[in-house]
Amino acid sequence: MAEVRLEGITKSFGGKTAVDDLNLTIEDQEFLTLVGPSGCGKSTTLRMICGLERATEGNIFFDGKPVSWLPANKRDVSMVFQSYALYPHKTVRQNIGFALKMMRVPKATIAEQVLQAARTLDIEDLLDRKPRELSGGQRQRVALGRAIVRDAGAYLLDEPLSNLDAQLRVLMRAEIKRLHVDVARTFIYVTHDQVEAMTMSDRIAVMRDGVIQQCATPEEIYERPANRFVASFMGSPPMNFVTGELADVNGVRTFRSSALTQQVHPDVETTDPAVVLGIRPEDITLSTTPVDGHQLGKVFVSEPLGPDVLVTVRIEGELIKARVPTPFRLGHDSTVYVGLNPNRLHLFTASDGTALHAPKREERS
Amino acid sequence: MAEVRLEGITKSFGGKTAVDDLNLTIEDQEFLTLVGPSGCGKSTTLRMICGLERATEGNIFFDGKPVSWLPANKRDVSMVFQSYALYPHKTVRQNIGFALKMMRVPKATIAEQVLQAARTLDIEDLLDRKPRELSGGQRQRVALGRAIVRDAGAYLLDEPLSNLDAQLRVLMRAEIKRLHVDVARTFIYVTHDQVEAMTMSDRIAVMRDGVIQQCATPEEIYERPANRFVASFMGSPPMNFVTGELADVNGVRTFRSSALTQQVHPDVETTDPAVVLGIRPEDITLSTTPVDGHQLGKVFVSEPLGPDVLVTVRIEGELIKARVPTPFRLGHDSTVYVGLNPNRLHLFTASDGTALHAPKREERS
Amino acid sequence: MVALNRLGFAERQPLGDNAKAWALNAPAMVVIALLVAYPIGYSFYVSLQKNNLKRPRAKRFIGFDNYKALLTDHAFLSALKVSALFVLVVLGLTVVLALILALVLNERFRGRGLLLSLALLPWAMPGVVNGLMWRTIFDAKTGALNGLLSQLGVIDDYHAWLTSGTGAFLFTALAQVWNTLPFSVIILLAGLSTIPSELYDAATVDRAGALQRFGQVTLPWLLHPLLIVLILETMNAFRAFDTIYVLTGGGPGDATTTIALLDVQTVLTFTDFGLGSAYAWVITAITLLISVGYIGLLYRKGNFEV
Amino acid sequence: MSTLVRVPLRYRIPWKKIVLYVLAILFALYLVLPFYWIVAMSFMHEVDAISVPPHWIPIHPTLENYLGFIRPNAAQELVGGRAVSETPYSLRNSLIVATSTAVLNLVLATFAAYSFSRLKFRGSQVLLVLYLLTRMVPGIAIIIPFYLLMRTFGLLDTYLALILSYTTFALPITIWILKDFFRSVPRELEEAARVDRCGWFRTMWTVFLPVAAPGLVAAAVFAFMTAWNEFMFALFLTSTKAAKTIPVVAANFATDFNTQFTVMAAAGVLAVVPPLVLALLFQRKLVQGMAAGSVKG
Amino acid sequence: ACSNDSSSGSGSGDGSVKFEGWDYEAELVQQNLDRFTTTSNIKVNYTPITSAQYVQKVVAEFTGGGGADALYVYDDSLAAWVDGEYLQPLDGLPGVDEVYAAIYPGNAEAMTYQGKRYGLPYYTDANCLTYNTGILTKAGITKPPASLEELEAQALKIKNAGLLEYPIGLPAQLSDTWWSWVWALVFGSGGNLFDDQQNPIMNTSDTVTKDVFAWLQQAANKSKVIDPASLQLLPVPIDNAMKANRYAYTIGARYASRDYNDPAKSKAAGKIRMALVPSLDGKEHATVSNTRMYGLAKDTDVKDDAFKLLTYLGGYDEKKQPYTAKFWFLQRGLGFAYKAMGSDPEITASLKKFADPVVYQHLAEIAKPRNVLGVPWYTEFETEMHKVVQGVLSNQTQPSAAVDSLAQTVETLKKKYS
Ligand SMILES: Nc1ncnc2c1ncn2[C@@H]1O[C@H](COP(=O)(O)OP(=O)(O)OP(=O)(O)O)[C@@H](O)[C@H]1O
Ligand SMILES: Nc1ncnc2c1ncn2[C@@H]1O[C@H](COP(=O)(O)OP(=O)(O)OP(=O)(O)O)[C@@H](O)[C@H]1O
Ligand SMILES: [Mg+2]
Ligand SMILES: [Mg+2]
Repeated sequence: MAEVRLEGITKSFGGKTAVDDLNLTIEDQEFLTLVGPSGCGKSTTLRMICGLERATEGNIFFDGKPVSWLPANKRDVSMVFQSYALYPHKTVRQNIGFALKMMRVPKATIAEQVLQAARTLDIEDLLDRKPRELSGGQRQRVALGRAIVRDAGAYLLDEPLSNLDAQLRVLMRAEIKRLHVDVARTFIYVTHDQVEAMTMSDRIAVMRDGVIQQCATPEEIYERPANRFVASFMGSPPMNFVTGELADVNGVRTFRSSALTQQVHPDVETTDPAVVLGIRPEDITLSTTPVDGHQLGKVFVSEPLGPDVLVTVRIEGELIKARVPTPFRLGHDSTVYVGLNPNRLHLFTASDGTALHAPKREERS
Repeated sequence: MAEVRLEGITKSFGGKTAVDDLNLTIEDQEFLTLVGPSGCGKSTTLRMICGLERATEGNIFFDGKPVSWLPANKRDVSMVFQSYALYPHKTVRQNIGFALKMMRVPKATIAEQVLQAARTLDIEDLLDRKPRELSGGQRQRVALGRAIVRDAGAYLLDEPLSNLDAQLRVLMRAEIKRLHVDVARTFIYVTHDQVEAMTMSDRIAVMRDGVIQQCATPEEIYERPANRFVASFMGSPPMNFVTGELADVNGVRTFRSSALTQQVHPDVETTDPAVVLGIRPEDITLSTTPVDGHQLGKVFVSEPLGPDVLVTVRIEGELIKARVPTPFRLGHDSTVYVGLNPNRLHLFTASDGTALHAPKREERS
Repeated sequence: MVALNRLGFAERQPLGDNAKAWALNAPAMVVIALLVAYPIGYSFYVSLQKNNLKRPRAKRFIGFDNYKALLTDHAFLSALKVSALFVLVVLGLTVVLALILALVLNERFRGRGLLLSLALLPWAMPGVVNGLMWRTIFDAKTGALNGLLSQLGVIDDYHAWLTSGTGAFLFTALAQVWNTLPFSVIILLAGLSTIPSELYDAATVDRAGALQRFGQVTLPWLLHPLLIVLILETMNAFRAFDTIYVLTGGGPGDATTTIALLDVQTVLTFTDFGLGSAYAWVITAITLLISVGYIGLLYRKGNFEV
Repeated sequence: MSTLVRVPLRYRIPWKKIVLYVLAILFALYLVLPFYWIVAMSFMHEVDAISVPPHWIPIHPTLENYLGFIRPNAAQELVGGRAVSETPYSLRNSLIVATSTAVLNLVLATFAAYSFSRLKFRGSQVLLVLYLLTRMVPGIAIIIPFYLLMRTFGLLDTYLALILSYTTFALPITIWILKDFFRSVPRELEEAARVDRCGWFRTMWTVFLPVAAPGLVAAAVFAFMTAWNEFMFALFLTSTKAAKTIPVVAANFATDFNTQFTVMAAAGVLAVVPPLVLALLFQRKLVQGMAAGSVKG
Repeated sequence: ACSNDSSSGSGSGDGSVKFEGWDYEAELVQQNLDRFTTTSNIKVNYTPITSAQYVQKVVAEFTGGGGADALYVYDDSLAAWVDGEYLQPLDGLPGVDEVYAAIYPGNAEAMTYQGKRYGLPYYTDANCLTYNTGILTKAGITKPPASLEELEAQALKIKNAGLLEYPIGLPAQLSDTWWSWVWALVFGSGGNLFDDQQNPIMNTSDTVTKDVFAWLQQAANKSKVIDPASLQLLPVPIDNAMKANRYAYTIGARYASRDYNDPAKSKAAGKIRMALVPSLDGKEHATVSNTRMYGLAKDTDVKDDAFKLLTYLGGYDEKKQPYTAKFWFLQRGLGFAYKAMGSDPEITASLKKFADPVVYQHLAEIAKPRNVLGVPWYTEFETEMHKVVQGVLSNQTQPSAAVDSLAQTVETLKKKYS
């Protein structure tokens, strides 16, 4: 369809603000992913776009036209509800085909499209069951099927894959992506799965407490988080943070804390020297032998993650997590030397966490 | 409590078998994770253990005593329902405290424990709301709180973290693990998150179509999958499979297919030479220069996954996925040389997918 | 979004909840207003009159004199007492029995459909047949109850069950309960069927026994159906007329003369429309008061959304 | 786990089933016994019906009481000869009136009840009580003005008069019943339907009402029964077999002089058959359960 | 005359006569009316109304302005309906004087209000003592009692013989029909409750009421010959009990004997006889009668035709015969107001099947109507009286207190209606 524009959208539930002065434009045919902690207002935002909830303040525009007063059934959007909202009295077939039926699509076409969708979702043999006879994941797939089977101006998907196994999720992800390409419509997607967010989106909007913290491409979000919250939110295991101060040591701009001393990019400017250093676990290298510029630490615990190992290292009382390739064989209290990739450091003000310097995207050696 | 033993448990829903002749013993204080594709019978199994569903056949024993006829409220198990099943007429506080109230715990203790649980779950300020006024993730946390606040002989958790963001999920995982250690009871856990399954469990049971495929420690499952299904199911992105045959080439046991020729472990024995070779993406290395034993391929597509890149390589018509560290800069159709880690190859019969040789757990070089 | 554009939608504010609500209520309100507003107003007006059809020419407006007279009207006060007791007994029995029966019917067992239909039976029977039935059952000379009990050896002789005040009262109440049971059962049963079964699952896992499940899950969900049952059954018990009239005619003496009986007698037998309407309005006021009480007690508690 | 498993429970006595069946049987007896007496009487000759001790099973069973309804001339000798001939018509009338009342009621009440269950508006509680109020004024007080009203509309002795009056009686309670059941339909369902491009009416018709079926059936049964056995208004508003309902006709079997017990009993038995058949047809809906499996959370 | 448009006025609009009655034998009524229509060419639109609600519905119709042209009238309702201006007097219309001259004075009195005549007789009945000769014979009793004392003694004899626990049954459940047997007992002993100015005399000049009450109390509580179950018995159950040989005596309408003696309906068929109502002294005898009549609506548009119908039903036909009255007696044994009919052989032949024509005739002659039917408070009084009598029967009220309370009630009611 359509560009979806939210202007100063605020939604309060009896005094509690769920979404706060949200401004966001989702381009035509864009795939935007909304992420954020539980309860930050993602579903509420979708519901407002959809027309199920009326914004307390602000306006919503589709293609520049205000739709605030347009009821959901006239908005031409399709939605997967976080809670599925399947029609309990209808079979899976009828559930999926319902919207098509409402759009007066010929019966034969409906049957075909429903079958097609069901095949995609691998629920072909469940078509004649009622929702209560399905497993959780099967229900979720029906909900997804209901949304994707039809043609709509915008597709709003609220955690549509959360109850599926990894395999299926990968497949479904691909299907959704394919649909996005095929129909060339606007997609707004909510997920808690970072891989999903990173791989599928044109842009990611990170929300917190009803406020958008950053809205940018996946790379940008990952590489240049706008603030400490975004930095900590994206990436799993999350970024390490060390509080310290910025100083010039021997003419070299240096970050100093009780645990770490680390050269930083000379361009970083700040009035307040109190800063926080951020470094992602995968940007840390561990070696058993001393390396120049590496800090001495002790292994605290290591957790295998399949292909990698997550090693928590204690450096002077600070705990730092590093993600290193399997195998990693050092036990508790073994000595390691910790190196931070200087090109991938992040600095934030200690006061409000704003990024001081979003380092250019540089290659790890 | 208690060792939970399932003996020949079968559950049919009007002709359709959801769980098929399941035999499983969960040791006292064990943390067992059930995984499997959507609809494979995980929830049904939990519900039977819990006493909400009566097995069509077979018996369930707690500590060696049959409980098939014991109603759920006498079984002393606690459960997180996949669908939450919150009491809509009760506040969050009452929801969480309900089981305690039923157990006649003094009011003050209840209040305290509920508060404690709510703090753990970060839903302290929602205690006086009704479920209706919560976001999806908040509801899920209430459901979790309801289960963990009480003391029970066994804890059954059905995808308790599926709707939480990554951060919170990590925290909650830790809390659940801590609870497991603290109360020293049996935990049966269902999840679709492999990290969860791998990191939390003492053992993992992989189900498919109501049948347990393998029940073993996470390492074993990952390293020595009992069959092709388990191998493909665990690990994301999944293992690559190449169909071919086993032959002795120059006295060396070799796997051969149109695309690949690969030396394998000499001990592998099979009557039928038709086999499938499995290799995990992270066990593949790519290089731009020819290496001995590596096969020539072309980059098909590469997807960034944050710290890694998933590269799909085409070798003679076969598509193979490799997971390599960021950065990976080759574009479509670039030539690469693909190397498989010979110690981490998996072989399965082509006929029924049984593992031919579960290679010893060996280190990657 | 083609369709959307074609609509050329302007910013048009749809109806607010208030307007929508009134619009939705309009049909019902119109029908009710059209049909009962006049009769109700008229009857209130009549209640302010001296208006006995036997003396049409003596008709005049007397304000609240009819009501004032009630305060000292011995028949009225005694009827009020009888009615209150009757309501209490009938309501109590009906609610308890209906609840149990509804709970039974909410389970799966062989013959449930049959029992459900049977539960509707008393409702389907025309009043006169019903009256005849009770009369022939309680009859002192040829009654079925006497027959049954004496054949069972419980009694030696045929009893006249309705000749003592208490007997008459209790047996009438029993017959009334039989008659009003179906309504309550249906409402409560339908109420029960709205309770998601997973809540019972959750409660069972939370170690709630059957009784606690009832108290903690069933009851809160049933509060509103129960409210309806309470209101309607109170109303019915206050207006109970047919059964009492047929069985005892209000006797012996005044033992079963309820206010409704008195009202019907006043209007239809004595043709005193003025006084009769006043009685009716007193009944209305009392039931309204009680209903508002119930509402105050239960409405909010049961008012949750799923 | 201390409370767990004290006895081997392999062959537990199914107490729940036992209690259930005992209760079911007791209730069935309580409900049926009085009625059984009517049924028995309807197959007896007048003399046997009043014999002492009573014959629980008709000793000289006869169909005469019923046959009269089919061949009215045979009923000449009876007290309610005309009533006998009117009985089949009155059954038809009752069925039409009761069904129409139920339908009309459902339609009107659905709108109103929806507003109470879904919309927040000023004065909703007052309006609810007001509805009740209209129902609280005893019929005896309004029957005469009601009669006059119907006369003015020229509706005496028509179905419409009865349908309208019963609708007004049943409507307030129907609204109360429905509002309650509507509340238990998850809002999300309605929302899903809206997203699936249904307008309000469509949503109601295709999603909302089917899910609320138990409530609708309960309300319909209520309205139907209200109309089915109402006597007083039917008596006043009708006078011929064109609109007389079964309660009015059944009353004709009793006069000051005599009561034709057995024929009245037969009429009574006939009168309960249609509602019971309907009940049997709809009972599944009534107990179907509402929204199982539809929403998570 | 389609009833659907009955709203258009009091008449049916098409010239037919709208005729209403309670639903006694509606089919027979219709037959009889059909005969009238064939002979007179006047169409009659007949609507039977459930007897229990007859009065109410007629009231509603007249209040609403849609009453019938001709209709049945209870003697109890006459005054109210005249005052309500539903009915018009028949004085001066052809044949009315003739009819009034031919009927028993009691019936004529009952149809007259404030000096005007309002009805032609439909039927009438008088109360009698009904007894079961079968039981009496078994107890060795050959003659029915003449006095109340005798009645009690005979009953006691039956009781002592173990034939019946309670030989006397009376319909004493509250209802809104009148208790004829109380009036019959009072009138039977020559008493009355009221004087001609409708002043209560039961507690002053006339002691009969009190004595009758005393007898009732004694028979119910001392000798226990009156069935205590009477308090829950309406006339119909009493009839059933009589038919089932469960009572030896009752006091009620003569009419009932026909049913009692019908072998198709009664096990006591052939054994039931009627006698004069026993009195205190056993010598003086009288009884109470009721009269049901055909009335003419005040606002009728078809007065002539309606009156022709009235005449057909309640008056003489061309052959100077009360055709319909005779029809009713022969068909159903309804009592007649015409003195002459008592000697009609056809009638006596039919009568013999269930009663002694002499006694039957005698009762009609000595019967008088209640003299308070014209007061507006009569119904209230009657209702109150039932409760008082229940009190007497159940030994909760003493006879003197009972009569005092009755008088008191009258005063209160009079005040209320003043
Ligand atoms: N009431 C029922 N009637 C019929 N089939 C049912 C019923 N409940 C479950 N099933 C079927 O049984 C199988 C197992 O269901 P179950 O809920 O145990 O799956 P699951 O492993 O928990 O899946 P998921 O991960 O999707 O929750 C599914 O195929 C489901 O369709
Ligand atoms: N009806 C309501 N009444 C009050 N508060 C509400 C209501 N609905 C949502 N909220 C609150 O608004 C906030 C945003 O809710 P929303 O459902 O949009 O969260 P979300 O971002 O979708 O979270 P999740 O990932 O857990 O689904 C939450 O804090 C929630 O508690
Ligand atoms: Mg959400
Ligand atoms: Mg599941």
